[in-house]
Amino acid sequence: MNDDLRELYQEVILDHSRHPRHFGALAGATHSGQGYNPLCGDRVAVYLAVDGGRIADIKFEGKGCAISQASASLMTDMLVGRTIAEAEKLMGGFLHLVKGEDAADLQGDDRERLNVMAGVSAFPMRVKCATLAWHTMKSALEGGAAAKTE
Amino acid sequence: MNDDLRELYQEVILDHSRHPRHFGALAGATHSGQGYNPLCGDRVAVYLAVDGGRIADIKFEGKGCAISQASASLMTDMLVGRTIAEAEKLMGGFLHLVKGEDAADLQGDDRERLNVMAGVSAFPMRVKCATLAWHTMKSALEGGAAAKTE
Amino acid sequence: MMAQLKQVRPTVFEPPRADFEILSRAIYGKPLVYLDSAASAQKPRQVVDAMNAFAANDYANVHRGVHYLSAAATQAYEAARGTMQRFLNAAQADEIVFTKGGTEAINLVAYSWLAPRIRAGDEIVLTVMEHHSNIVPWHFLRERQGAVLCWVDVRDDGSLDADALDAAIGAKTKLVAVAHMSNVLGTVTPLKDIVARAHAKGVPVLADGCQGAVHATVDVRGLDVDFYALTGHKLYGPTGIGALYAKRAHLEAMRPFNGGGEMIREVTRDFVTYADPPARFEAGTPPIIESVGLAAALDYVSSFDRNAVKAHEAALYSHAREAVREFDWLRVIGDAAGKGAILSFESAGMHAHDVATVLDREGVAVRAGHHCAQPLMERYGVASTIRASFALYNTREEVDALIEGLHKARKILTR
Amino acid sequence: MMAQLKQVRPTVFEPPRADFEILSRAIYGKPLVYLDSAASAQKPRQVVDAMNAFAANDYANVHRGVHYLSAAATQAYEAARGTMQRFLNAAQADEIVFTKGGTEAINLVAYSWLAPRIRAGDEIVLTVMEHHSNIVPWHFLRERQGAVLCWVDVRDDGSLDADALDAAIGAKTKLVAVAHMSNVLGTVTPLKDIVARAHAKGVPVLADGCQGAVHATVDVRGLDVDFYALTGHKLYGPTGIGALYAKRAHLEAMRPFNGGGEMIREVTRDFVTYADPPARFEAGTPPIIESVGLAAALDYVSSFDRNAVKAHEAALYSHAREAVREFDWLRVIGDAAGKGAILSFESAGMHAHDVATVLDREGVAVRAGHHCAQPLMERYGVASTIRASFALYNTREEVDALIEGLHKARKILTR
Ligand SMILES: Cc1ncc(COP(=O)(O)O)c(C=O)c1O
Ligand SMILES: Cc1ncc(COP(=O)(O)O)c(C=O)c1O
Repeated sequence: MNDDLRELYQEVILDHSRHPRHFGALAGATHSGQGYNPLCGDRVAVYLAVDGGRIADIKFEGKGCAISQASASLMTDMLVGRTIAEAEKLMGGFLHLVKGEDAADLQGDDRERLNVMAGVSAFPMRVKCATLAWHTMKSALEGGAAAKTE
Repeated sequence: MNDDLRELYQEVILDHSRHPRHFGALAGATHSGQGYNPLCGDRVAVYLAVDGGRIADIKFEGKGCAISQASASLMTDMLVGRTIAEAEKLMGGFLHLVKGEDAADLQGDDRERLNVMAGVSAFPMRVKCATLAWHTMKSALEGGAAAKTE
Repeated sequence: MMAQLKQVRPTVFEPPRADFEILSRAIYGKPLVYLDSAASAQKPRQVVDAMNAFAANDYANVHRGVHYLSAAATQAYEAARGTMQRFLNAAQADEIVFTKGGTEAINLVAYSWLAPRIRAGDEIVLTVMEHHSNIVPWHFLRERQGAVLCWVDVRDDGSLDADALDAAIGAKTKLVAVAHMSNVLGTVTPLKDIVARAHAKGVPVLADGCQGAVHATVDVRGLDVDFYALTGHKLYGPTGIGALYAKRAHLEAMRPFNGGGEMIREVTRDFVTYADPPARFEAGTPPIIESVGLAAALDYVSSFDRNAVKAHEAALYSHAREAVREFDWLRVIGDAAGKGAILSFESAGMHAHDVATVLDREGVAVRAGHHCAQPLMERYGVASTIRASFALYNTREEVDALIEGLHKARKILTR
Repeated sequence: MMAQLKQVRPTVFEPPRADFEILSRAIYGKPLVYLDSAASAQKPRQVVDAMNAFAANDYANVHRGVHYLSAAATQAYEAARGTMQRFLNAAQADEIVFTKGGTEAINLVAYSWLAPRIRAGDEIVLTVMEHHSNIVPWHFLRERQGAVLCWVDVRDDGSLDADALDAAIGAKTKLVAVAHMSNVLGTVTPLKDIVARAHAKGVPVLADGCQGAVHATVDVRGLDVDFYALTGHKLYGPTGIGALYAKRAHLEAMRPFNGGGEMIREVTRDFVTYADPPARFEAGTPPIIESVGLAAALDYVSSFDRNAVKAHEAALYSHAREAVREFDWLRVIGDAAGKGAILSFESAGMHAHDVATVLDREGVAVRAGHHCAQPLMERYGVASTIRASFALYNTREEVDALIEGLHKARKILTR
């Protein structure tokens, strides 16, 4: 089997995509955002409960490819409990990582957990799948205009 | 000097273009037509006095290249005094001649006089210059919609 | 006797692989298996050579020049129009308007023919299998002028019910806009019947022939269709060119679309008059070199026994169709009788993009997505499908590579 | 020190004849002397080779595909956009919309930006030297929506009086549409000044750069121009492609033009939403192979010292201009200071088409006609002119051939 493919479709990714964490709607959300990738039809909605500058809870709903669903699931897992400033830093690092750019801002445990997505960088046509949820999260935090990745 | 050019710009042609016969307006015209070649801006107007099925008088006005002016002048010279049926036959023959097609319908003296225009057939981009006045004459006889040669 | 023999034993069609240099390239070390011709076909060397020779010997701008090269270029351009006329069996060459592509051909009808004729409440009948290029121009007329879009459904197998289409045509219908062949389902619509029934109610028909013209001979006169749009790059021709066939009377009644050089009779400060069709609709310098390439592509396509090509493509499709029957996790979308060589499917538990990514690493190029047919995706309740499309250069071995790739995708993505 | 030396003795520019195969062909047994580049330029082998290599290695449809070739083609297409951005010094690549040509670029502004903004009585300011492509789209708005065209005259020498243009801009002016360089007079307009003064009155400016972009570097940011239209085939690039530069804010405020694939966000039966620019304006399969050729053409042009090219063309023009001074039967039209390398003239007693026909038999290709600028012909009281235009590949000997040909024409036509 092709190495790049093995790297892309790791067990962790497939597991996240099949058993997404934090899936569903969130009663009492303070922020939400809608994301859509018109190229493949992937959709994602994220719901956030922010309390005192900290992300107290996250949920997401969506439909799409393994990469986009896994990425959304992983994101919710990693962002819950963080401050908004921390979340933004992580988002920036993630974008660098999946584009194959220098992701020096990602370190330690964060780096290790997000590394499962690094394989995406070998598939330029799939980067947008990986970033959809993250862009949507960003727009939710910024006030909720629909995110998109054309 | 190039043979084709000599053939095209014969003395007779240049003479007709410089000293056009039957040039001007025609008081008491029964038919008239306007011709325009949008590609080069050539214009021609023909005026006819038809009497008992016979072209009693013709005049033309126009502005354009040597070929178009000579062709108009020659046409008026040759059509005056003819019946409409004769004129139509001559027009058909002329069109064949300048396109380099079989012009068997042109004979005798007519053939000889029109032969000065035969050189046009070696210049496909100029055929429309030669035919403008003739198309205009045809449309005048048919009732006078503006002729054009795009 | 010979003719009969030929019918009994059709020529075995040998895919002309050598004409397509790109087909011998490798992708990630694997031979390219190009099954995306419905998106765009590869170009044979005959097309590329014709364009190169023209550029090297006869190129100049068309129409306005007296000089030799301009005459040569004009002749080549107008000859291409004649080639297209014959390809479609149009009555006259000046019923052919060259456009930048199939999309522009349809927009030309929307802007120049329908827009000045349609009023709020007037209806346009179209089908759910249309490509966005045969939907969005009509949505513009809805948004801007209050037109109403009347959608005709397809049957579950993807076939079009001509009765349903006929029933949708009412007193307010101004146009029927329908694909000749669907780019997703492969369905070939009963165009002749549709036209006859629409005409019986006095309604003109526009056929989107972007796919239809590739896979069978088109006879616009036999079909009696009013407008027929097609695109060069799917016909093994260059990008940047397409064509609209329209009946002469329609063209004459159409107002200009783009304004500029070539399409006028006279321009003054105060007014403008327009050239006759087709020039009226070809503002600006046209795709001159592309017209030469397109003519070469039509000649290329016509150089084969087109029925043999069709049989070849049908055989590839059948082979693929049969092979995927064993995949119980795969649902084929579009199974109409007589359909063209396009296989679309979704797969349970695997997203189209993931499958396409795995196939790609095997060298197999397919499309994954909505194929610019979102209403059709909606109709079948899918966000996207995988589409493998077969062209005259494809082989049975390439179909096998697709099937093999699908096995792999299943193994990787559902492990 | 070096830089200074270079300024004192500019590089002698050697016309790259070998790059243009067509230039070594014969016409009626005489060497081709191609002086019709303002109508369309010949294509260097670098452009043809780039297109061939792309077609042979990387061709597929763009944007919608996951597979390797589609990614490669998308990358090439978007890279071409970046090349155009740098060529024009635009701020962002997504301020570049690829069109089918310069004409369509201007029509795009008319249909998508101005049409929804203009009311009966609103004014469009333009000059009498505009090409029909920068006139007819505005006539459409006059015919269809009651816009008023306000014409600015040129001075007798063909130069544009920026004061006169400024004076024409009033409270109802919605757009100034002006050529960067005239295709007949060769006049280069004071675009930066025009833009500054129009902006002072809150009026945007569209520059028709179809000629301007060929003969000098363009800096849309420095000019602060709102819209800049250009065409590929005059820039030594392929036919079938052009581009519109527009400021991002304008693009975002523009409604779609053609409807179809690629330009939508979402299509349903009942509504449609549109993609962001530039995709919003690139409906259908774009001129993909042509984009590669256009990028190669821009790279080709940029590979020279553009000031040296300009000086070379100016020297050819001066040589011709001086030589025709001795012809008292010839009137040059367009003598503005700083003009580009286009020589237009009429000749007493000889019609332009007759002259061009004689020149053609000498191998000399020039244009004769109205050059799609009828209001300008009207302004100078001529039906047509002869136009010789000089490009980077022309030589002093070719100018001599033109002069020689004019002597012959005189001899033949006035004997
Ligand atoms: C059925 C159909 N119609 C229209 C089009 C549009 O053609 P183009 O993109 O060449 O304008 C396509 C292809 O994209 C198609 O498959
Ligand atoms: C000044 C000017 N504007 C616009 C155009 C139109 O360009 P195109 O014919 O490539 O659309 C031309 C050339 O024909 C031109 O010279």
